[in-house]
Amino acid sequence: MSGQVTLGETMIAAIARTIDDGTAAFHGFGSPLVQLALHVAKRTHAPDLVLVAGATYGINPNPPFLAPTSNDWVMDRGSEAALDIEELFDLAAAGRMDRMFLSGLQIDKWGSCNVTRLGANELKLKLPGGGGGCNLSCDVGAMTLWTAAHRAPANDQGKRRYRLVEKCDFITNLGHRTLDGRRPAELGHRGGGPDSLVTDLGVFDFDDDGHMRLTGLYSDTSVDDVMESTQFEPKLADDVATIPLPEPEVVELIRRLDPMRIHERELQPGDRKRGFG
Amino acid sequence: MSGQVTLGETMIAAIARTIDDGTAAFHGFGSPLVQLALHVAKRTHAPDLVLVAGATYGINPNPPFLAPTSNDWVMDRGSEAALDIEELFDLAAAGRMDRMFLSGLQIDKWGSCNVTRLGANELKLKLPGGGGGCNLSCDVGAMTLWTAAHRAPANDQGKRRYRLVEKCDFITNLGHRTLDGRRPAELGHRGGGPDSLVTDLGVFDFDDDGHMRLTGLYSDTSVDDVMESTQFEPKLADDVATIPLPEPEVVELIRRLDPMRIHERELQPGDRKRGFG
Amino acid sequence: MTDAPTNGNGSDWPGAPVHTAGDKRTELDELIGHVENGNTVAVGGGLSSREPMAIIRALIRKGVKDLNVVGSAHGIDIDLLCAGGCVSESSESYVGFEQDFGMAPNYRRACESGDVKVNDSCCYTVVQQLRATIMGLPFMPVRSIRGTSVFDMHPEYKTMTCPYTGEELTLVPAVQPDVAIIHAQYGDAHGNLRIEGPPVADILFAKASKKVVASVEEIVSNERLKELGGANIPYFYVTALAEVPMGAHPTACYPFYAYDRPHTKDYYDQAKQGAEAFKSGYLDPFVFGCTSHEAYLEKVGGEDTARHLGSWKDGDEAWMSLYGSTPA
Amino acid sequence: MTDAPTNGNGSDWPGAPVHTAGDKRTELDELIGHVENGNTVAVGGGLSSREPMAIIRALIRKGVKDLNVVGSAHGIDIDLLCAGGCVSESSESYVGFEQDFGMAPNYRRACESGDVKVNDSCCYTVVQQLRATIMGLPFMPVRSIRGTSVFDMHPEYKTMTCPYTGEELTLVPAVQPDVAIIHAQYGDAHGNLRIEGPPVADILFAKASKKVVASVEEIVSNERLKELGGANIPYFYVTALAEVPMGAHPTACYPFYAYDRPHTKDYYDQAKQGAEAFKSGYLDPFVFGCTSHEAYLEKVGGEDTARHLGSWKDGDEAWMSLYGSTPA
Repeated sequence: MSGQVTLGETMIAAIARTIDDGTAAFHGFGSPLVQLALHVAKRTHAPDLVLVAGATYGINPNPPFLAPTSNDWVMDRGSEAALDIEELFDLAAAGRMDRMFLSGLQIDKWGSCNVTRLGANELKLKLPGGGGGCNLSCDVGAMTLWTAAHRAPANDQGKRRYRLVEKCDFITNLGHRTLDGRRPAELGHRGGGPDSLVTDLGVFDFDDDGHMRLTGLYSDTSVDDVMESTQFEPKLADDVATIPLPEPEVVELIRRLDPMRIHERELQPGDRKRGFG
Repeated sequence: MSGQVTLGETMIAAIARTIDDGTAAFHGFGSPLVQLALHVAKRTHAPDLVLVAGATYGINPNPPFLAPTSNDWVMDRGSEAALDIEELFDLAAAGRMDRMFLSGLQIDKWGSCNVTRLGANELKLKLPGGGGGCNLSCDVGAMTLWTAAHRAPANDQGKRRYRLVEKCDFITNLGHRTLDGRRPAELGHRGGGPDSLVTDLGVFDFDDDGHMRLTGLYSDTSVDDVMESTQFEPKLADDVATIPLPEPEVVELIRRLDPMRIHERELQPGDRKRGFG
Repeated sequence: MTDAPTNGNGSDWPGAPVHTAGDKRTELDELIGHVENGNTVAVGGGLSSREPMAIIRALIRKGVKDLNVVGSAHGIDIDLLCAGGCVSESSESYVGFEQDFGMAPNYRRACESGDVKVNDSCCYTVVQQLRATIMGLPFMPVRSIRGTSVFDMHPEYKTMTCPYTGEELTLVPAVQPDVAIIHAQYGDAHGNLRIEGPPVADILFAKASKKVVASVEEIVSNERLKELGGANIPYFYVTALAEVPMGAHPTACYPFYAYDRPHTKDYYDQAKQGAEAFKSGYLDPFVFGCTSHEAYLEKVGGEDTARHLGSWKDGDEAWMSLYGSTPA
Repeated sequence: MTDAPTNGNGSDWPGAPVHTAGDKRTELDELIGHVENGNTVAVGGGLSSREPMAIIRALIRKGVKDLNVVGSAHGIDIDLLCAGGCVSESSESYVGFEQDFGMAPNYRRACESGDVKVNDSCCYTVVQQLRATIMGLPFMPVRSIRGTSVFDMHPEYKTMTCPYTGEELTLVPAVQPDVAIIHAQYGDAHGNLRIEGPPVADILFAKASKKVVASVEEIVSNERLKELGGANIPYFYVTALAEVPMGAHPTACYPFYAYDRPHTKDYYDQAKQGAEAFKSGYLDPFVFGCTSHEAYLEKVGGEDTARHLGSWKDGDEAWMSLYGSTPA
């Protein structure tokens, strides 16, 4: 893929575009694409971003390289200050945390995520759990969702294991509707909910009703690809554009920040070869 | 007063005797008699006392000399650890603070104190305020009260300004009854309330009903002195004893801890000359 | 992907601010522009230590009015603000000079005359009210206060029955100061602050307030700040800061200087004689008569005083000698 | 004056304990005697850092049962405790190996088989529940959780209508762990602990728990502890401590040693193959087969491994090389 921009790099840039300058944003753990997106934003269009690192709670760190685990002094290197766990979550509860990044093994059309368990009644698969996502999803200003496993190929029986599902078995992180159809505002939640989703197939926003809407595709994906791999029918933006590729400086920045290509562990094996431009 | 033990030293020793080993105790600010009592206890019968210093919130400090103000690095010297303001008060609220020391311009027969204002309806005299006493009086395990201004001589018109009053104009720190006669236990307060009072005229405990009771006198004070200077009638213990004088080592310790005799500023001018033994 | 993403939840809650500017350094006179008439103000430090006295003198010179001061245990800071006519309400838990001098004369006068509304609080109540704001909650529970006259003084306190235990608890509403004024030993250009020694309520104030303005003894690099032990107030709480050496004088700001007890005794003696005497004997020469902090420092003895108050480092004898009532 | 003062309030509330003994030093095997079957246990550290692994291995060897583990984001610590059969309930908010290896195999098996009751929490919920205990309150309010399935999973969560704003709030009950097990870099004989780097939830755990037992890399004098920056867990929360060098291995305990990724990869590979394979491939050689921490250290490479994991200090290249999957 020499000379090319990879899928991972393009996703990182797409996530970075959801981050505004002069705001505070927090990446959780286990999320190298997001970690890199925050570092890219901070070093390009959002120099006054308050970057809070997941697990270490360092402020504006400058890690020499991306480590495969988040709560590592590598990831805290160069932080100008540090928070306690309680302070980080207080910031969100007090409305000071503008953006958080969440994912799930299931993501529904309202942007709710399940990282707790498969099986709505009987436990079929225990997932690692949501970390701070459940609280944060109700409190932060806005959320960027992401997944690198949107594509849901049919198996021999023609069955697909959807990542983007009609309904989550369990809502760990709340989007724009509860399982019984209530809106977060009815619950008095102050968070704005998810406003973007970046996947390996496309990018989405959420319409005024809070429903997921496709707004962008990669040069190698189509609306049909998205529809096929999505259990519900996403809305379509009037103008579904091609997702912009990152500038060369951004690509170079990502490669410098992540020399071990840790972020590619998030991608499906087949997607590691995808390249653009 | 060479060769003699002073009133201040005797009061300090009496306050120190209310402190048990293996407990946590906190002195507030503006209270050199109490500060010294804690240091005496820690250095004699209560080596495992958790001594929390008022204003600095240092743990087990070893000040080179007593300063006239509490929030001074002098008073924090040698602390083995430090608390934040919130942690100190959390300790009390969680039932971990065994003893606190409180006083007031008015102290009533139930051990409630007023450090807020004279004048029950119209403000006649604004006092400095209660610091943390209001909260602490409801939360700490037990309280030692003290005042060095119990004696209330009659003026030309035969009027006395009592320190120990029938009823406080304002209850800043709660004793065993509210102004309308409720017991703290009825309010769900977990603190044990005041169990001792040390004054320039005598020492007191509180009976099972929570009423102040005289248990000890100085060699130069009498029950009549106490009655005369007390607006209510304190109970009398079956055996009103003479307050023991501090051991020579304790006296020496106090003189070493307080070379500037800061604690005498708490005493009435006439009492600075009182000595025993 | 939209530049201004849509938001299906319709929340318009502004939230508490974060202060993200890259360089927050300014001058004392600019700094105090963040304090407005009628503000609820949290004053950092406590008793005789690390009070933001240079800021307070500048506020008095500027003629700021109708402040509601909230906090824990204070002394000359609130007393001077009262003398300067800046305060209309006090929600402090203590204002005085301990056993050193006793009651705070200007504060007393202002309360007793009715110029300042007395709204006394208590340290843990203040802590819990600030914590409520810090956690984005409308209130915090506490077990205490009920049964005292402090409860009756505050109609805004409520009670609830605990749904777990059935017991009654006190609820105290969130307090969000408009501005916290803080004096710290160190800060960096970004606004990270490092307080050495007891932080009193300053860190809580910083987290709970809409704005934080700080004077510091020294502005240092972030690297140096970390060598010193690191920020305890991260920059994003801080609106602006100014380097104001000796900015806590006459209160202490260790390790730079100890409490100026002779100056404070003079202050107290003047204050005790009445409002008029205090104006001519203290306010005029030390506040109104010094149009800058530099002029004030000259007035109180310049380098000699700074050196003298720094001599606490020379040993216990030298330190103890600072607590006499006359300058050495 | 009576020696046992009378108390007119009749309160018999025992309160939370303070641990006042003068010398709290003990050995690892004594230390774990403070953890009893059925305890609610807070495990310090998080993910791949500063987890009390030596304590955990000793607990498994001892055969402690029916623990309810509470906390925020964990990895090999909880996974190993599950493999050892020590856990009957998990109230953690995350147990896994992030993108490094993925899901936690032993934890998953224990949850899916029903051996471990799944009672997942969320970081801020845990924080608020610990804070409630720390403040002596029966509960804490939070704004979030309602509307998620996590709320439905926890019948002990309640709601209330705020008497100030009329809005609905979630209430989460106080959690008081019976014991917190913590690994810190430094401690002194009195039990003052100093954690360097991110404290995760350890300080909250220490304040909220009835007992704290700690292993530390080095026991130093209180003077030295203060030079290092001072205690962040004061001694009176701490029941006992033991000097256990490399006590967090294979998780990191900077500045002493980095995360042992090759060992963790081997752990994960064994765990992924099933309970039987994990027993023979990991539990037997590294836990049951090492009857002391010293034996474990020898087994994992002794001084060579310690030196290798300490080589992160030699520069970014050396540091980065530690994240490969084979020992250097």
